[in-house]
Amino acid sequence: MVEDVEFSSYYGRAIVKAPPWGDEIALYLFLGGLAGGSSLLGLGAQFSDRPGLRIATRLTAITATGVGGAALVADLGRPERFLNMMRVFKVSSPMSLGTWILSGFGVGSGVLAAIEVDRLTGLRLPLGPLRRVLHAFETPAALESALFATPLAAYTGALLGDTAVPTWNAAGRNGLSYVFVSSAAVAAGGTAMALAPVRETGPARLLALVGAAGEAITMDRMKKGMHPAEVDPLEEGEPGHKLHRAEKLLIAGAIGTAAAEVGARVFAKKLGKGAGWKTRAALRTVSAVSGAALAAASAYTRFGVLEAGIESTKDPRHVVEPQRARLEERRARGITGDSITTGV
Amino acid sequence: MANADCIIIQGSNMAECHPVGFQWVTEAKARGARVIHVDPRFTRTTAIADKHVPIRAGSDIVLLGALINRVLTEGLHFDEYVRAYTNAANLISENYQDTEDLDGLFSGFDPDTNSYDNSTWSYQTDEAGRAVRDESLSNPRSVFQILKRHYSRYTPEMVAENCGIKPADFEYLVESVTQNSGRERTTCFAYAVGWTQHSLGAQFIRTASILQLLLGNMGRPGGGIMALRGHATIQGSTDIPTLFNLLPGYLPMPSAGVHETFDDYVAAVGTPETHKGYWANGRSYATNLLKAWWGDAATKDNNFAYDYLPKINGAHGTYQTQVRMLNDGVDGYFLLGQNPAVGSANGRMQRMAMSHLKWMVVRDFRLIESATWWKDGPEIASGELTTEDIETEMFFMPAANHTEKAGTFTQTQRLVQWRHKAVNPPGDAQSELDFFFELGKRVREKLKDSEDPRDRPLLDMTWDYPVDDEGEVDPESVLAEINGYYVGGEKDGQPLDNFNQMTDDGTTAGGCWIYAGIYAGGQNMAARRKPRADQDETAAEWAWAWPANRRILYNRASAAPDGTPWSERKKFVWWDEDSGKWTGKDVPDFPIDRAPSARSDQAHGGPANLDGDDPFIMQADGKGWLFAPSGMVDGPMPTHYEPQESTVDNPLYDQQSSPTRLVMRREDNLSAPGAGNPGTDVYPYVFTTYRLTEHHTAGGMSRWLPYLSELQPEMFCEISPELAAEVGLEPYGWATLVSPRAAIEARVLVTKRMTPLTIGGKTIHQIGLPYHWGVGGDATVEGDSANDLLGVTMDPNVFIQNSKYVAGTIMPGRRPRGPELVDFVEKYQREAGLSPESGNQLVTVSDEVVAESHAADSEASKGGHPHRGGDSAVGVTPGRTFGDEATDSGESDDAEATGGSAPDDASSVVDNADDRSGRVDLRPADSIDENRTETVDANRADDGDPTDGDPDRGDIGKDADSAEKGNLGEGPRDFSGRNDEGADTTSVDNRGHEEED
Amino acid sequence: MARFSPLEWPVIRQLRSSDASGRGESVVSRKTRDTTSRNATADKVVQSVCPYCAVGCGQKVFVKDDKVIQIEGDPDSPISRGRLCPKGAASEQLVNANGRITDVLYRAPRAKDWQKLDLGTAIDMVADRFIEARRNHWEDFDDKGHPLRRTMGIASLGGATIDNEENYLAKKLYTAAGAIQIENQARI
Amino acid sequence: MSTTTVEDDAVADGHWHGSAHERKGFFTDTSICIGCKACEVACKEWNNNPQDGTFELLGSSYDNTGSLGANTWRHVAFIEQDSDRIEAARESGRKLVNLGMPTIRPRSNESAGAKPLGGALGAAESGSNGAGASGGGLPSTPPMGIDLLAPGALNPSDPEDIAKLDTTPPDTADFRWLMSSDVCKHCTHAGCLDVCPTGALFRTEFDTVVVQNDVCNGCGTCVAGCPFGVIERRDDGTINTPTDRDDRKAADMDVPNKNTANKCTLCYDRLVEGDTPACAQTCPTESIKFGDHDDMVDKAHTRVADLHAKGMTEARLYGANPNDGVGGTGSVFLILDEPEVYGLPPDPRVPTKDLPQMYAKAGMAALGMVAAAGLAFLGSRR
Repeated sequence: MVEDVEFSSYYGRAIVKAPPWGDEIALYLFLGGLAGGSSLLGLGAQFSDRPGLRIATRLTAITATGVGGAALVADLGRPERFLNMMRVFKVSSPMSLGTWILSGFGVGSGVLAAIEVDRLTGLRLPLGPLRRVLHAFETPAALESALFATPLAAYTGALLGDTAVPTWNAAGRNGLSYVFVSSAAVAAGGTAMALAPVRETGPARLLALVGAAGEAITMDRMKKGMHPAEVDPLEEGEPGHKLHRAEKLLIAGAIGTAAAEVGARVFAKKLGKGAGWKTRAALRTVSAVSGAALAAASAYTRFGVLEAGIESTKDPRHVVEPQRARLEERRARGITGDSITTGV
Repeated sequence: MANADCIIIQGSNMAECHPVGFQWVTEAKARGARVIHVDPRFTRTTAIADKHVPIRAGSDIVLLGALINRVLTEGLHFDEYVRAYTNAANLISENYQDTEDLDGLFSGFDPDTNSYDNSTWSYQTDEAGRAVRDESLSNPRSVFQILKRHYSRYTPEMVAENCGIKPADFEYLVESVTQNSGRERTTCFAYAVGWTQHSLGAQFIRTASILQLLLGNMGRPGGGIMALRGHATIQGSTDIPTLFNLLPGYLPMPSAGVHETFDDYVAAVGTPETHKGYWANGRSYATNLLKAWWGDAATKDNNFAYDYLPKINGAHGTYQTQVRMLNDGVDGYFLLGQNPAVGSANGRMQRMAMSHLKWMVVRDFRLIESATWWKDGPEIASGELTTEDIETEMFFMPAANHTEKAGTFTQTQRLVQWRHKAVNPPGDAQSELDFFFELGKRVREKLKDSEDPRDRPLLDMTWDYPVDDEGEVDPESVLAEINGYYVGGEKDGQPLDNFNQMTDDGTTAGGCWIYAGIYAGGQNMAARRKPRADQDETAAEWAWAWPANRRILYNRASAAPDGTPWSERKKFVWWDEDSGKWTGKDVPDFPIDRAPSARSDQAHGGPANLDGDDPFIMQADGKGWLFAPSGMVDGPMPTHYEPQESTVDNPLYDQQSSPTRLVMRREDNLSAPGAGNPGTDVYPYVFTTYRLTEHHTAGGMSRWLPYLSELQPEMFCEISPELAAEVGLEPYGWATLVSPRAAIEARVLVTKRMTPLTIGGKTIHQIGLPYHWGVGGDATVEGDSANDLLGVTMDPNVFIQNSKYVAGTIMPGRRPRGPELVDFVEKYQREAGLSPESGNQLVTVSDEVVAESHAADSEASKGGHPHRGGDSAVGVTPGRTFGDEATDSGESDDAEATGGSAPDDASSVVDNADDRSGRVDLRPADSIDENRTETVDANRADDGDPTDGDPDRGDIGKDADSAEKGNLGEGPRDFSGRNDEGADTTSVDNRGHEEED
Repeated sequence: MARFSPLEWPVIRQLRSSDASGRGESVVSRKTRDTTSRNATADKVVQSVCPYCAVGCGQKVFVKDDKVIQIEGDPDSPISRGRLCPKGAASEQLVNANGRITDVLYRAPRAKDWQKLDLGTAIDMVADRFIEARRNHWEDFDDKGHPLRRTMGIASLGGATIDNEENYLAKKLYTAAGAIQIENQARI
Repeated sequence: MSTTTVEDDAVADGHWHGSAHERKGFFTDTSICIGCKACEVACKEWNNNPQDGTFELLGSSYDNTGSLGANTWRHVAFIEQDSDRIEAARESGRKLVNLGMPTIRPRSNESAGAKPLGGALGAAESGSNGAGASGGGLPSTPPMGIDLLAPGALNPSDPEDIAKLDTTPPDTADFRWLMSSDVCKHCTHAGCLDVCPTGALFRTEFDTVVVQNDVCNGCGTCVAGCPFGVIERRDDGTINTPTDRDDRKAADMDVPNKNTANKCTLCYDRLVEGDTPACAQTCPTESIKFGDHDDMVDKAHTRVADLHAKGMTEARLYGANPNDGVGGTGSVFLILDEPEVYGLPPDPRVPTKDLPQMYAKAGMAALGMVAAAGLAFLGSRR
């Protein structure tokens, strides 16, 4: 039984609607990942005694959280009602969960940032007796924020996936969270590389490299699991450009990072002893540039995926063809009882 | 309608124009009825019909005539019904000659007036004045045989050739209507302006009536012909008319020289000597009206102030008045919720006419185009008018809307419904009631010291309506006056219960006899609102229907001659032998105790002399008229003529178009040359106008509302893919449409809903144009007006113009702007060689034929008008056209002049064939404003020469109107039977008017 | 939710009720809980008739504070059974949409724009012009000496959308004044 | 992820107490729609929705409002088709008939068993189970005079069978003009409702889905959550003025509820008073019917059977299957061609159905990230 698979539509008009999400949301996706990854690096830095990395990642985390949160609010139709996000706790809503995750993350992250700022200013914040309390909370806060860190990095995959936007939904079902978490690792690692001293950013580099490899692999697997009509927007047009650019930056950044890591290991002793400034400067530069490239790659990935989804709503082909295909596929398997269209 | 077994919707886009009325069609369809839509376009009505039969606009009589032909030749008619209830057996005058004999003319045509004397169309009568009948229907002079012969050449082949309808589709129609008619089944027709807006409009309807009478579908549930009307109280506005030729209750406006005395007038309305039906009491109705208007000043001694009534002497319709305006013969103009700048044919002429006025009062909700033409109208843009040069004073007065005043609307089935007032009008907005009351008060105040006898009618008028605290007139007090009341005696001032209580001695007064009873017992019957769930399907306690709250007319025909129902399935009203009364599901529209077997030997004498099987009680003889001996000015039976501007040769007769149509020969109302004449190919396509669900007529109540505007935001034209390819039009691009009068632009909808038709071997492309848009600055959406393309050519019976068939051409792109637009239109006019004579040749048969026709008339005339008195009130006297002067001045000469290419030399051209006012301008053909060399005295009023003695000039219109509506008053046209079927409320209609608002 | 009560915080309600997924009763705002139809707030409901075509569909007009707040089909009507077409359904806009003109506007000869005019003044001006136009074009007899008693100076168009009572008064006034060029769209 | 346990009462995920309302819904029978658009107007008028668009022709037959959106909550589609397309539709409908219909699961059985996630999340599983279990799809009742249960009737590869019916084709077969009034589906498992983070969207006591405009902060998640493209955020720029045409202007209208999500409420404010939704009340031909959802579904089945008996095999139902991707819709439609022809998705699925799986993946990803971070530090030990 071969159904007529010829694509038809209502005057080529969109079937599903794109959410009114602009660059703010893409930025948020990037910053959320960055914050989560940074927080993990910060925790590790605290316990492995890497103060430079610790300070950089904690300040990155809070900055990313703050800016990301602000971007999220700015994108609301009614920003003054952003607190309504806290009205409910809805498991079925990744956006709701994300809000709670972000909030939870923001608390710990904020405490840590305050502590770091206090330290950086020579304990001169006017905290009075609260200072002791504040500093006593460092470890609990670090653990608390780290607890929310990975969900923060990971939930956005479900956020986009839990939509009717064909490319996002298909991506979500095929491991968008893996891509995003990888991307978060890349972003956090890269940013730390750019901001912290080379000798302390070994974990950042490794994390970035793992992330880069993970992103490349999961992105590829994800696309393979999707219907071609759902993949197209990821490869064509402006979103496609962005994702191709992300890919290139990722490779370049990864190579640079690997180079930096090798360099750091080779020169580990010298670095430890304060070796020649030229070497240090070279490594620092490679590290910073690679880190920036990786962070940019992550950002491009987020923008690309977001825009690809929005693009996929515009042409009903992206909706109809995959749906037709899966309907036919089920019918071919003899499953005929779950169609929304019924003859009787 | 919901009871019909088959519904033919022809000339109407019911689902679009009357969606709520259409619920009864869908209901009938759900019960298994077959629904067929005969229309040039595939519309939203067609979308849920069983069948679409595309037809060339204006060819309806060919189709219906062919159905009649088939029914008669194969004996498919409902024999018992036809014999008993129609005039099939009547014998027609020996002098009658048919269009079959005279190549498209009937006998009695007078080439000098382009009108018929109908004396040869009359019944043969015996000494007692009773009609002679041949019950065998075999006499060649019998209506039945005449009818058969008349339509004998209306064949399926003719239908294919002239209507463009495939033989298979025709057979489908035949099968549908004949299988669904008879004792057990009924077929219903529905029409609207698709029929009326033609120069043959009234005859289209009559053709359907003849078919329905033959099939026995009149007066029966699920049968009839339903008119679908377009305005809230279009019915009411003819019952209580704002029409030049009528007074309330279908009393005619008196005509100069014809109704000189009150007795003349009453004789024309109806007397026991002339009528069987209720018109016999015409004197009472007229007396009550006069008494209601002039109160104490109306006395028996002064014939109830009959002389106060102004007299008409010709047509004073809107198009005639407009010509008069162009000649500076009118100072002031009131527009009451009407937008002629957009809604009337030949919009440019309308707007130019306004620029000649001294003042204008526009009463509306918004600044409609008719209020702003002087500022941002198309003629300002084209430079033909300049704001600073326009002298016309404009008054825009905000009107109260339907929630801001109380009053009644009469819907299409004569149901009068009261609207309660909900809120006060905002600001200075005011109801028409208050405005006219106040205006009357002030005029009377200003004239109160006048000695001039001409001011007496104003000063003596009863004008003392009670007002409330806010100074607003109590509309119920007006309704009470309309209803009527006792004058003097112990019941002084009490409301009448029905029109039988009206007297002719001045002891009662009532403004509109057919509405008597609406305020019976002092109760506002129109305000009754018993929920439908609490009463039967007739819903007799919801509002009030005239006359006498009767919901269905002529329902006696729903029973067989012996008084038993035709069938159990179609049982409706029947004779109950036991009680000796008519009974049934509705109030019987018949003398309640007149037994089926009752016979009268009188031809007249009022209702008491109706036979027991004369169901059509408003007809003078109680029968349904297959052949109309009177009442139609253009022929006793419908005959196919090509529309004005048609590019198709009339395949049936040499007489191309209706010889009695009313044309206006003017430089600003040019016509395409018509088939066979040079220049025809300049305007090769057919424009047909219509309306859309989403808008209301000229848009005054819809184009200002965002919710409606967004649904149909732009003017568009509908064309077939074939035409799009031929002309090179892009879907949804722009097109410019040019007619002999104007050029407009529209977006292009290319659609298979438009079908090219093959007519006489040629492909005819029809182009659909909604007409709701207009050019002005105030509306939410604006656009060019389709009505600007139309010319004014009218049906001679009712003066409705032809909007459904306009010749023109189409091309891609937007139209020129500014003065270039004028040049653009003129370029085409020159190319086609148009002159005011083009396409306006009325007679196209040979002189011999004309002479023969005319001779028949002369002979017959010697014998008098045997039929006339009988239905003068309801009928019209034919024989009169309104083109007298113009035709005098040259109709016969026109024959040669019309080639279309005749250059208009500077010799004078009579430009206003229809200006009833009598003013004739003689001026160079190419100059409108200059050189008005002569103006004939306006008082000469042309008119129609009284010598022919026709009494009822006024009736023409009346009948027209009423005919279309099928009401009581009207008889001659068939309508009699139109009886809208069933109680449903449904029907809607709109008669002629789509065009306005 | 003007006053904040912690127990009314939907998250808490969510936990307190069986609506743990936060998709039903627990997330309802006070405003939602107090939802009423605006029809229910009407001071009065008036039965009316649709002003567009001639089907004569019944309308119910809901009024609050002397303002029309809703117009919908009247289910009691045997004609329309509560239904309305798009035009009928838009009648509330006919009454309330922005931009309706509620002032008398006057345009003097040759003027380029409107000016506002007092209603009483306007009617008085029209009355003067009415009388003048009537005189200007008065006709006592036709050329054969038949009485006419009429004026051709005044014409009127309209009537199919105004009330029978209004048409009646208009026709009565016009006829008494001798104006005969009275038409409506029954013939257009 | 969560231990929240809610009974899988699919549609009643609103969890109302003490309100014994039947589920309400529409049955829109497009076979008798006359495209008058009264529903669009009545809806806008009742809900004070601003007008849409630019007052220009959209280029889609008589449809000038385009689609459902923030302002247009009833939308009438117009589709012009010639005979080839009609025949194709008749054929595809014929095949659908032969596919039959699964037994309808009684709603009362839904509360059995605790599922890991509530409502629609749980339904995700049951839905797929249902689909699998019902495999061959036996019709619960013979829907028309024909015996679909006859041997071979359900064999999908045998369209011949339908030929036994008296399927005299209807008369108008060379061209047709379809009209269809679309509306929010009020899904049994509503994507918009599930993903709303503020609780602005809720399941009412009538089992309809409604936005609370006083709560909504315009995050727009619901817009992406709807598989039918119904809900939309109303922007300031809703009423556009086209730039290239000086003869078009913007309407002078107020815009309430700016920047919040908007869609059909099934006239919640009318329902609470026992009134009929504005669109259904005004519909001249009763193409739009309103009532208890179960009755609507019954009517839909009866009507489609009637049309099939007349040979109109192109007729089919949309949304009347509780086993479909959204658990059946509250607004059921009878359509005359494939859904996408009307701008409807052919196989919509509530995205939340995929959410457990996505959360699982996110969890895995999160763990992976922790592991990666741990490894990074382990690998960088100095």
